[in-house]
Amino acid sequence: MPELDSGATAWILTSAALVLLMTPGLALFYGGMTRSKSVLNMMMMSFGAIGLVSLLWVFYGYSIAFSGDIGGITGDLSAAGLRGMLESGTEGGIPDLLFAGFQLMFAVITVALISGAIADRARFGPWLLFAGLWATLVYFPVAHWVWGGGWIGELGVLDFAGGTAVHINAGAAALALALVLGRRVGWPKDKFKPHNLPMVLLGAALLWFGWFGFNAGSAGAADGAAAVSLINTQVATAAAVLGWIVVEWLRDGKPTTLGAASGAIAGLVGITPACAFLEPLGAIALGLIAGAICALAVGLKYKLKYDDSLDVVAVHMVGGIIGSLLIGFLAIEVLSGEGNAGLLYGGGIKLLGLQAVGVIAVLVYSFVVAYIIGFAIEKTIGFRASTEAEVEGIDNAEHAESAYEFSSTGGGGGAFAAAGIGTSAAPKTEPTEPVSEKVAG
Amino acid sequence: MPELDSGATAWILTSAALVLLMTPGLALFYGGMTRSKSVLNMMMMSFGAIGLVSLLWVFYGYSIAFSGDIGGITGDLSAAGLRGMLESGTEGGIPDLLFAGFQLMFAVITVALISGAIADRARFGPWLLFAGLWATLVYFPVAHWVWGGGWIGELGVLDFAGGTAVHINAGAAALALALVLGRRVGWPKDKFKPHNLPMVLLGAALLWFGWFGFNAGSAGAADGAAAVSLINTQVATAAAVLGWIVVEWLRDGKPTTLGAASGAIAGLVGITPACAFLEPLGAIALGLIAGAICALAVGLKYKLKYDDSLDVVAVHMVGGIIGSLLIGFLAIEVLSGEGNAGLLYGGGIKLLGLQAVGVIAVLVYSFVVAYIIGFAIEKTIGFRASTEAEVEGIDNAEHAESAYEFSSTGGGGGAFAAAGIGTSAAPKTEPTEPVSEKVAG
Amino acid sequence: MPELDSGATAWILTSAALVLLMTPGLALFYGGMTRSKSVLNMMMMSFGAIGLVSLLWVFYGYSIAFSGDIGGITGDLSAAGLRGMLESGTEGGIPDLLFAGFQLMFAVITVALISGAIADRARFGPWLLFAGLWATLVYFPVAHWVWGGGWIGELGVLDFAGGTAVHINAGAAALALALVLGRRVGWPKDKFKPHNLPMVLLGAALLWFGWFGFNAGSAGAADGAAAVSLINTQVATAAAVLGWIVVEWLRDGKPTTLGAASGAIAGLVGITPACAFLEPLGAIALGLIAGAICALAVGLKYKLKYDDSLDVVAVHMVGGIIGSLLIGFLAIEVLSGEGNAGLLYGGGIKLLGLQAVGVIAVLVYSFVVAYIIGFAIEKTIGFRASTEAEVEGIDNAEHAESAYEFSSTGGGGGAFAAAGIGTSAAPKTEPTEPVSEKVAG
Amino acid sequence: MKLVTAVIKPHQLDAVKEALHTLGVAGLTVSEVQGYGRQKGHTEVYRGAEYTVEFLPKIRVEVLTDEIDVEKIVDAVVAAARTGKIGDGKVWVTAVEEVVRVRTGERGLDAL
Amino acid sequence: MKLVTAVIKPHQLDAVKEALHTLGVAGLTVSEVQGYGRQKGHTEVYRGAEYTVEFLPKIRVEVLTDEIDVEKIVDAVVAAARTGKIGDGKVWVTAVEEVVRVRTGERGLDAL
Amino acid sequence: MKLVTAVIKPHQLDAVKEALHTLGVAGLTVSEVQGYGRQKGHTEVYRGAEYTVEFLPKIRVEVLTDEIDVEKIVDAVVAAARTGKIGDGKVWVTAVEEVVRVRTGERGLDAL
Ligand SMILES: Nc1ncnc2c1ncn2[C@@H]1O[C@H](COP(=O)(O)OP(=O)(O)O)[C@@H](O)[C@H]1O
Ligand SMILES: Nc1ncnc2c1ncn2[C@@H]1O[C@H](COP(=O)(O)OP(=O)(O)O)[C@@H](O)[C@H]1O
Ligand SMILES: Nc1ncnc2c1ncn2[C@@H]1O[C@H](COP(=O)(O)OP(=O)(O)O)[C@@H](O)[C@H]1O
Repeated sequence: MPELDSGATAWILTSAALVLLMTPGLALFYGGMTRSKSVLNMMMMSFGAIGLVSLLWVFYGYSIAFSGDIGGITGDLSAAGLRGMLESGTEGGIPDLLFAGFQLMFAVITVALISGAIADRARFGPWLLFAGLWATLVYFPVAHWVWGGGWIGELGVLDFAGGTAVHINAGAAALALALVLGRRVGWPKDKFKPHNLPMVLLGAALLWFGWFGFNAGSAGAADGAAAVSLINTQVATAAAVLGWIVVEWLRDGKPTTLGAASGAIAGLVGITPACAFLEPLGAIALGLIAGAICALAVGLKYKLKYDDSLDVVAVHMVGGIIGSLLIGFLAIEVLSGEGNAGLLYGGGIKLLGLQAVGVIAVLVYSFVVAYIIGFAIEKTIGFRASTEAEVEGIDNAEHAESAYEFSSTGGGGGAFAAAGIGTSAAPKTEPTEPVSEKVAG
Repeated sequence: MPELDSGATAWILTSAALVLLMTPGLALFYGGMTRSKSVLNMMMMSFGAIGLVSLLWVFYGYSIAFSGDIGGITGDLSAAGLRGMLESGTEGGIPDLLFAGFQLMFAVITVALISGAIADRARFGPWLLFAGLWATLVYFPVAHWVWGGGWIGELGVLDFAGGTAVHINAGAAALALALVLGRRVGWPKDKFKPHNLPMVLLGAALLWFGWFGFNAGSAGAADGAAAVSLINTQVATAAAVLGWIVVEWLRDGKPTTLGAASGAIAGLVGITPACAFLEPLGAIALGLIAGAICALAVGLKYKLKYDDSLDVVAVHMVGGIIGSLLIGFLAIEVLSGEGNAGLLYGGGIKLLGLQAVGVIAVLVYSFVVAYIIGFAIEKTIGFRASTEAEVEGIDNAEHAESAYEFSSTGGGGGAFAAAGIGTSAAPKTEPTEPVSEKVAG
Repeated sequence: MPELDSGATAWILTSAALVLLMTPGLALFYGGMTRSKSVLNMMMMSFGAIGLVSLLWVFYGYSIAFSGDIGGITGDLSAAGLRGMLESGTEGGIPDLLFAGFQLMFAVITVALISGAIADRARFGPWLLFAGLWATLVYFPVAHWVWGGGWIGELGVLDFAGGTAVHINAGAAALALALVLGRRVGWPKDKFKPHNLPMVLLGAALLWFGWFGFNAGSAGAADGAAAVSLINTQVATAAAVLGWIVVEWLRDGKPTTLGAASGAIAGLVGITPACAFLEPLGAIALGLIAGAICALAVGLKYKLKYDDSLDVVAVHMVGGIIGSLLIGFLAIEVLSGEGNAGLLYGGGIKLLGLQAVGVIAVLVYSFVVAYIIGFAIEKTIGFRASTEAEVEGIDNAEHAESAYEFSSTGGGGGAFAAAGIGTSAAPKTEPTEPVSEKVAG
Repeated sequence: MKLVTAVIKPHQLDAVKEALHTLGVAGLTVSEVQGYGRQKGHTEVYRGAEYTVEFLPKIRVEVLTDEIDVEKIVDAVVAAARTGKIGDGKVWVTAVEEVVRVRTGERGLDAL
Repeated sequence: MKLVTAVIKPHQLDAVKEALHTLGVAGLTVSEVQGYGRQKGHTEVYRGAEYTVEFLPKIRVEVLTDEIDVEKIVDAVVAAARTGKIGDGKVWVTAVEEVVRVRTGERGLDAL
Repeated sequence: MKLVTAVIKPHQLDAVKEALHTLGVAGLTVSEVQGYGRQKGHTEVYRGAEYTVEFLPKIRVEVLTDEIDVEKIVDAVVAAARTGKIGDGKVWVTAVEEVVRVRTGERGLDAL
């Protein structure tokens, strides 16, 4: 048993906390983009994913992904329940259980990412069912393929922190669900304007902050690889912000805050698989490209008429593909390992080819399985909310709540707030104790 | 003097920062739950606690809690002003002053937790007075009892990160203050709906994030105990989110976001004393139980007719009791120390008995002293705001501010905002220099 | 090459992430203080600074600040593009590239700080131009003067984490820009009330949290200096919150949340240069003074009639001066180095004199150069927005967006939101693909 | 037909609604308004300077009714909205020439 | 001159606007209101207790017009706002004695 | 009695309030509305597509007055609200049959 490295342990403890924060960050990022009548449902999809996937990870997810290997395809159940890991050891200087905790956070956010494609119209129960099935059938095995000793990693495909396992994986599933659930009422004729852009920016900021744990934490230690990952994450993201808003400036005449926030996420996604393999100038190039191309990719859904509501496909799937492939151009041998130089750094075409294999494999597998799960749910218990619920607000239909209780004239002073309008008048039942009837739709 | 462990130091530096963030997180969590006319007062109670308790901690709080011991009841004043600690040493590998800083954050949040019980109706000045007195008479000595070499810790009661010292302590004081200040105008007939649920979720998320520092930082090092604490914190909280919303689903027909957020806090509270003593499956069990029982415990206040406005009792007091007692069932000897196995893991009843002693002692002491302090303040300078202030909005009455200045039609476009309504027209006095008269109520 | 210290590396990785978070924190802090029609523009100035300055830092900023030295005035271009640093070494136990990444975050936030002075009226493009020029001509060289081996540091001036290089530097530039751009329409007659005070508090909290990385991270290691810095940062800030609100209480009759938030920032600014040189009681004294004086300094702008919209001068310039000079009174030799005792701790006047030199040099240089750059921009491409844009809302004029899309009656229920008002009706162009015409003003 | 419009204090809305209910009036329309009158607003502090917030939140209630009930309705609203303190508001009556129920197209008294 | 006031369901606003446009009516003023009527509100849950939200969001549309067009306008609004479900709202007409266009000071029919 | 209603640009509210004050009118009620007229709205961009925001924020001002003052009030409001640019709004007058001051129950002219 290798000795525990307290510095590495400190950094991975921190990183795990940072990655956990990303999912609420995502909930804010997505939630701010919806209309005010569906923000709670949007956020609940993230919080539900945290709740459910965390438990599945303990029950069998970690084991499938990282314990044992069956034909390069899946792990086994030898570490189910994380039993026996309390004292098991310290792989690479950190406690095994810490590694399991750190990776748990990845499983959670990957599932949550998908929900942006089905904003405003997904029922919460079926979403939880989907989340559990997709995590089990797609995320856990794919994590094994890429990082757990499975076939993609063995092939030599490079994915430092999750370009294939996380972003392409989630983005392809998002596309599948957008197709299964169909377009929202009024789309694309109506504008679905974000109801709270400062909230979008806050969410993007928390994602950015947490992403340092995601990327630099994937080094598994507090070392040079973590340092390179951290600075590359920063500069690629900065470049992508500029890349996206410059596209808007040229095309539409003005740079938008939604563009700046989206650009940041596109940059973070793009640099994820590559962060430990590039020099900072390479990371900047990658970021500019990811920002600009994802900005253009948003137009796809209008062309192809699928309602990927919050652009999960354009940002995560496309951004993940860009990042994974650009490794083939920009990797530096001293960082990515012997024989892994990118095309622009004197390497051959082989690495690029491998990367493409990884991209396509995950994309196709995730899309197909997600489509089947989603379709099955829609045809059985029904995935999509009723049109009435959608038009009147899914927050009330699914959660019996509405997000805000302001009034036109601000805190404390509004007439409706003061009159208790919206807050309602008398409770239907005396709340001496919680009522037991079902809520009427 | 033991050598400094830079990894441990790195983790406790990080943890201290994380725990600091919990108090503003709490301010958002609580603030979002109030009505829009009292959100600022709610948040100011937290910020005021940060300001005041931090200083008291330096002056004498640390010393009372952690320096010396007088009969198991209290520390002495040998470390007042934290003087002489600059080079004093490195207990367990981290600088003493860092330990003092880390524990400072605990004192701050414990006091702030209480304020949720008296939302919408507490005057700010008396609150500060209460905060200072309660910290001095209750928190500092109780922290000594539990962690500073006092009688509870010596007895063998297990409290890893603050089930008794923090949560039961604050929850019992909250109950006392709810009784002293009495019910809000309109309670329980009117619904006191949260004015901003995304803000509640954001606050819960920051609390969750910071809680990793609270729990895993309580290991005092970056080691296996920290790792166990981190993953247990995550999975117990996830389980409690599910536990709470499942209760709602069954009872009310719909899961709410307020329930998800409250469930998260209930889980965090429950796992706090136990986090380093359980295996992950035990933590999941604890979380499910804490989430479900706290969800039901919210109904108590309607039954017993006390207005614990934001459910500090149901979440912190009840959750703290559950967590403290479940140690007696779920502790694993290899983690909790020889002879400390829980009932379900082959241990005896003794540990459970000890835990009950710790729970009751802190609960009774905190409740009684908080009631006396609160009562004395109410009868002398007055704790509760006037009915008029309460009805028209305590934010304006206590802070001469209102929280928001939106307009019905959104940022930048609203007619009232554009007309400067709410923002007022002319200043009463030319603001060439700050005015000196008192603000009229 | 010294060996890598994994604990130090873990802490600086964490600190870099913390400091990054400060800039979005600032965006929220500033954004909440503007009116709802200009919040996006305000926040975009911060996000734009992150985007641009991060890249300039890689291109040549780091090299000018920290690589080589030409006459004490500037570095050279030997590390341009951060090339060759991938394996260069580990100065003081952490990878060089990590130090570069950590310092990058300082450059970003310093530039972003300036923007608060020109809220509501600055065009975004010219702001980016200013940001790039000021970073190049002022921040990079001044960082060299203070920390990179330049004349101020060599002289013996103490600035642990950026009282001169960051806060006075940004505050002086803010004053220059406030003068160049002139007063807002209606100022000072109208009240420019913060549109979202909980957002201001959230921003202040994220700044506070991130500032632990800023100050304690400036130790460059996880050691005693970091520990002292952390606790001093906490208690000085807590004291400054009290200092500011006590001034308000005495002067205006009520403590405000805006005051508490501003006090926190004033305390953080004040302790920045001094955090590793004081004992905690000294830090509390510094905080009380900084909070109280900055609270009074806000009145200056009304007296002198410059519209420093969000009080960058009163908080950052004045706070930075207070902190830098108080080192001369409060420094403790065992922390600040032999011969560096403050006046109150038995030292001489020399340290105070040196501090004054540092203060004045940075203040004058930054003010003059910022004024020239700003003036040149205003006279050529125009810095200030049109009066019409200012009155109707710069968010729409500059970014073709508005921040919020609520409705008077809250989430999901509002009639305007439901009717799509504000969200507009039909798109001007069929959004089958992004349109290419320019946006009409 | 008549339209009774009332500008009242927000907290009196519940009482007004109850009073109208008792009279058998099943429908009404309310909106948020701001009132300026003898009742003075409150002061807020910003950066040490005081500002008067002059407009106060009020609720406007509108009830369509027939000629016969109008007096009863006015009296009921006035009674229910009264707190006796300054700022209680106003009630006024205007003539309505035609009313249509959108759902059915019914006109006049049938539309009420 | 006349003032046509309509309280309608939010989602019908677009249709009403179109219908008026077709009639050549170029201007209108809308505001947010809350309606209380036969249509029942929804329930929300808070801490396990159910509360009825009684008021429902509606849009008030106001159109100034001359005597001649008023019938056409009423009919157009009623037709466009109708969904046939409960809660469709009301349209009513009141007499206006004078109208002024602020920009020009024009009065009466010229001001429309 | 009369009710003067004005739909004006938000920024003119201060001027209108001043003008009314000068005339001795002590009370008024304002509300937020959205106007649609010859003045065109602005465009916003979302994901690369432009959308026209057609409705513009306006303020509705309502003043109850007696027959004698009504002309002066209309003139004062029109003068104060005018910027000369398109979108300045409209002022109109309707007859009021009864006014009650809630606080006292006073009716008619005494209630103003
Ligand atoms: N002349 C008026 N025209 C329109 N609304 C008025 C008028 N006078 C008063 N109001 C409304 O009535 C409310 C109460 O008026 P105020 O003068 O404060 O109280 P009171 O009627 O009790 O003397 C005001 O806030 C305003 O909304
Ligand atoms: N007597 C009334 N006075 C004013 N507004 C009314 C009146 N009756 C109904 N309304 C308005 O019309 C809306 C629809 O009324 P409701 O009775 O629910 O439907 P319907 O007219 O289809 O029977 C209500 O929400 C309310 O705004
Ligand atoms: N026929 C109408 N009925 C009701 N309100 C109207 C009507 N015409 C215009 N308005 C209101 O007056 C405002 C200004 O009208 P607009 O045609 O833009 O300017 P102008 O009156 O200067 O020509 C509109 O925004 C709308 O609120």
